[in-house]
Amino acid sequence: MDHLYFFLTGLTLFFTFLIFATIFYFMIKYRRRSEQERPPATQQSLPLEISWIAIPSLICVFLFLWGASLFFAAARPPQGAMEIFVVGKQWMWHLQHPEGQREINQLHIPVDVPVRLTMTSEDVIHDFFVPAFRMKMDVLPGRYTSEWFQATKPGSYHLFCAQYCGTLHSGMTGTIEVMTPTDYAQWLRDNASTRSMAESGQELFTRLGCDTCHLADGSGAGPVLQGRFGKQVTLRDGQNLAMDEAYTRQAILDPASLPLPNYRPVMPTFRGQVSEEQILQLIAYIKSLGSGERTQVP
Amino acid sequence: MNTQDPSVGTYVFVFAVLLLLAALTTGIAYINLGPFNTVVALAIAAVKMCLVGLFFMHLWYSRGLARIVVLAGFFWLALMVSFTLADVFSRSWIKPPGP
Amino acid sequence: MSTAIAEVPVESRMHYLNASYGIKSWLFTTDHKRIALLYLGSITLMFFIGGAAAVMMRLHLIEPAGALVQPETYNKLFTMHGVIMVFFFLVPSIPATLGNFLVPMMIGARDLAFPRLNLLSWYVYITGGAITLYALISGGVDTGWTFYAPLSTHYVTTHVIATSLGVFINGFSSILTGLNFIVTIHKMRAPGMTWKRMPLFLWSMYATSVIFVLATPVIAIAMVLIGAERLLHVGIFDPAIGGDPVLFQHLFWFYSHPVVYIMILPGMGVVSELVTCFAKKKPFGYIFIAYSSLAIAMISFFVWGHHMFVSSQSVYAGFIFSALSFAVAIPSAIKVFNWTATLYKGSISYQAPMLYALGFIGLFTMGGLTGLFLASLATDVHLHDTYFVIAHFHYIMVGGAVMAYLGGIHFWWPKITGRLYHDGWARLAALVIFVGFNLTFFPQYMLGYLGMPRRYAVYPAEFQVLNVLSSAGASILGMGYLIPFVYLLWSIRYGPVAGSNPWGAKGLEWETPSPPPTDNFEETPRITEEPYGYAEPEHAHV
Amino acid sequence: MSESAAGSSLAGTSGRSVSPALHHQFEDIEQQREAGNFGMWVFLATEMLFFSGVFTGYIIYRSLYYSGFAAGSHVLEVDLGAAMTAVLLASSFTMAMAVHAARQGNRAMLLGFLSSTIILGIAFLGMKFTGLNFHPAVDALRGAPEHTVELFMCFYFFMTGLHALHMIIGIGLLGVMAILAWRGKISAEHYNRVEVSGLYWHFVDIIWIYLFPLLYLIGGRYK
Repeated sequence: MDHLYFFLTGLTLFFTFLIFATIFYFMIKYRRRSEQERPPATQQSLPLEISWIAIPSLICVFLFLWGASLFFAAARPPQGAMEIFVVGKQWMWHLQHPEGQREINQLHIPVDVPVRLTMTSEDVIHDFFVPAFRMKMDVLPGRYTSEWFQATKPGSYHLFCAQYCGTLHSGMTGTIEVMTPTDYAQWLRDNASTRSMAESGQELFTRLGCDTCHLADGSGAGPVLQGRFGKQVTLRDGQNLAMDEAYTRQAILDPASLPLPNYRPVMPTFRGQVSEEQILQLIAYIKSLGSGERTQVP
Repeated sequence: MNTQDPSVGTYVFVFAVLLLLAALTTGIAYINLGPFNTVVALAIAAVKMCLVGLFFMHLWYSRGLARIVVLAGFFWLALMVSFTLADVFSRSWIKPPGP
Repeated sequence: MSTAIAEVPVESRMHYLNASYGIKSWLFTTDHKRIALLYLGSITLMFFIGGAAAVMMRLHLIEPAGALVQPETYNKLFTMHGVIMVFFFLVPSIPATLGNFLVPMMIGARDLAFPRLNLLSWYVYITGGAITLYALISGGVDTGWTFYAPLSTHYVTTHVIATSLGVFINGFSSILTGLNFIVTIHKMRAPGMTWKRMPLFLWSMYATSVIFVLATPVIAIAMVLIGAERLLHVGIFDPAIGGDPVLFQHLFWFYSHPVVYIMILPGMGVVSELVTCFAKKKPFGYIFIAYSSLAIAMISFFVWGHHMFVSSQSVYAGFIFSALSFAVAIPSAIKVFNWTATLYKGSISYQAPMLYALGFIGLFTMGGLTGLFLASLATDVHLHDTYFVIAHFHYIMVGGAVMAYLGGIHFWWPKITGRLYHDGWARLAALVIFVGFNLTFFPQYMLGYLGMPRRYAVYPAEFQVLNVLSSAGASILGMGYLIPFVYLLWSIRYGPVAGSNPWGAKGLEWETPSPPPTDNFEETPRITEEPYGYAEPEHAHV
Repeated sequence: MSESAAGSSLAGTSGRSVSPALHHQFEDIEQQREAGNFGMWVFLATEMLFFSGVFTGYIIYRSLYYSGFAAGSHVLEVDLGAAMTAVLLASSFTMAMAVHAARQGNRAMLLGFLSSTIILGIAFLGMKFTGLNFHPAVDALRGAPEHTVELFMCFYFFMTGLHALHMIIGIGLLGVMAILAWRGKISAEHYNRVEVSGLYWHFVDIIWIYLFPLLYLIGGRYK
């Protein structure tokens, strides 16, 4: 991304200098010597016009393709990236590791490991912005947005909230601590939490009574969840969606809007009973019930 | 712009057709055409709009300028709707990773 | 060309200023020239209110922990600066003052098509302004001028409804002005004034009016929806009920990107007039400049998505908007090249308006090219919502639109008031503004690259040096804006009497005596040859 | 004295009575009439975009939550909606006849048709707020089992409310036209104001022509 940035800077300086120099040159060479001076009539030259339409257009197409290719590569995280769950709340960041560690406004990650952030917000639109990693993505209430980065140098980097979110928007900052793998393992051990996210998800799963309907053998009133995460689901009106985080979240909060063909819509909505973090824990638990890609637990 | 004035006859005829189309819209609603219900209803609405527009609003008799403004209005309306829909419906195309 | 009336001392001749006296004659006037002056007064007032907010913000940002105000006051300050400057100064600045004054005169008409609508648009502007000022004074609003959905509808207790009502009403003032210009330019051109014989200022006014008329209703509905959601919890943008906050961003930016072209297009029109007059040359590629105004007006409606690249807009929509955002840069490039080419082999004089015009060309080029950073997807991810964006749009709006506005005011001042201002002071003011402007906003490009987000009341210490530099520049810029205010007012009373054409410019508005009579022309002029006839031999012209 | 009656309050406030019908800034009456019509058409384009915001939102949420919208739409009375459409089409017809009468300079016919258009407009508003149509919708809004039905109800009230507001402006405009016609201000060669208000009225009718199928007939009414 930086090469594109410096190329654009060069381009800007070149054209600005070109225009300024031409203007100064014309101003000095053709300054008005006497009031009665009549400059020759302007002759219009079509080829000149065509050229300064074509050249900027070509440059623009080239810039667009370069920028778009970088963006498309950055939009899809690699397989098996380390998963971190982020919940933005008015003026603080909650970060959860799959192993259960929970941090506020701080994130400890190992170096040279692709990290994928799954983010949602509990109130207004925030924005997870780490200038050092050239990365920014809005965090929306009611939806999951995800982005990924791979730290290359250990150190502590700024974390900002880039989308205006109210009074202490400028206080909603933090740091990303990139550590060598050994320090990271040591850090994990230092504040190992009692339960991993999947385990706390399982505890929630039983406490809320989900397991009365979603039985492993399929005899319950709800669909089997084992090994279902990520697979295709066909609704009653023929739409088929992938059972990803967003689908699971909508199924928990708003089951009536996802009618399944051979199940009666009896599932109650859990809106208001589960917080965003608990939903993430439930999703981690459902993922851990076997899916194509096991969450990486180092 | 529209020197030529439509006769009363045209107004009455157009009004009758409009009433017929209105009845048609509600009538068709009671027949199960599956997804075509909406398509047909909107098509009839478009025909009614053209009738009102062309005859009652004298677009049929007026010069190009008013017509260009109407087309511009529809084009900008379509512009907003199409680009916003392009965003909303293509959000899930980018497959988040995983299985 | 109708012969100009022999020049008689200004006082005894009847003209639009002394046609009638008293408050009633001003408040109920339907003369487009007086309405232009009414707008001029109210716009200058709004400019100084917005400018005061900007000065306080710059003072606050001197220290990393904030030197002046509490964070919530800072939020109210930047929202006030945004709302006042965008909706109440930049949008109406050139169209409502110079446009109102010049459009009828440039096409040889006696007045706009709907004079009463023109007066109504000023009253609607004043009402919208009063409501917004009431909202800002009695507590302010801290959502930013963008009013993003869940924040402005559910999580803020400040006067959002009053401000959105003020902006809603103000929208109608723009619609009425745009509607007036479109009908006037289409229907009331003097005989012989074909589209190709119209001055370039009118082409840009026409393009601006097209955007006025087609974009402003969308901000009206967006503001109504914000009000409805706050009062009645309609739920269109509320994710809890199923609404989508990004939909508000779509509606908002559908208006708000074309509005930035409403701000710059008239500036381009003014600069086309200034460059041709002070280089005494026909514009190079007249038809290219004219059509690029229309092209900008058209393409500006396709590109609003580049404000939302990182707001969970789909990647594919991002591609479409990024490609089209690059396309909108081409017409602006055509204009800049054509202006520079017009200077070639001209006889250029450096009065104040020309300094503003040249300053515009340079700064607008810089501003436009930094826009490419924000149009290409990869760099926008890093630079979005940082001070880079702030520097980009201030380069175009302050460096471009305000410079052109001042250039236009200086160029047509003798025609509006019949008096000449002191040219030495004017050139000094232009230079001070140019220097102060660059010192204020160039450091912000670097701040943006280093990653300082916008709308921050407190910031990490390493950004302080650049912020202090920017604040210093802002004080120079502030002083620079006060100078013209002084000598222009001074010139009304004591300035030397200006002839009907002090700059030797070509154009119908220079055919009339300096403060023109109420009906502009004795009899409607008949146009016979191309505009900008600087190359032809001089007529017997006073 | 022709004015594109963008704001209805405006048409009535022009106290200045101009003896000849021609305004000083126009060359001839034909140019004045064309400017008036063209001005109103441009204003109608802005109105079209004013409604565009709500239509875009409607289209998106209808496709996202189709089942909820269909359920919400079935709460509404189709026959009442059809009757309201018929009433509005009739008012459009009488409006066209009013413009026709104004062009002929036939004052009595003009007054007759103008008043019938106003009566039909008021009838439409009356039908909209009757118990049959209003209360079930309000109950559906409050007691919505599922929030997408509530979202549909919000859209229903917002779009028909916006339309009703434009109807009220239209009726006010026609009231002013009736007063002017009563005072004999509308003559054969100076009827442009009636034609312009007619354009506005037809536009409001066209909006309802689209609102009716979009809101009332989601997914058809076959049981």
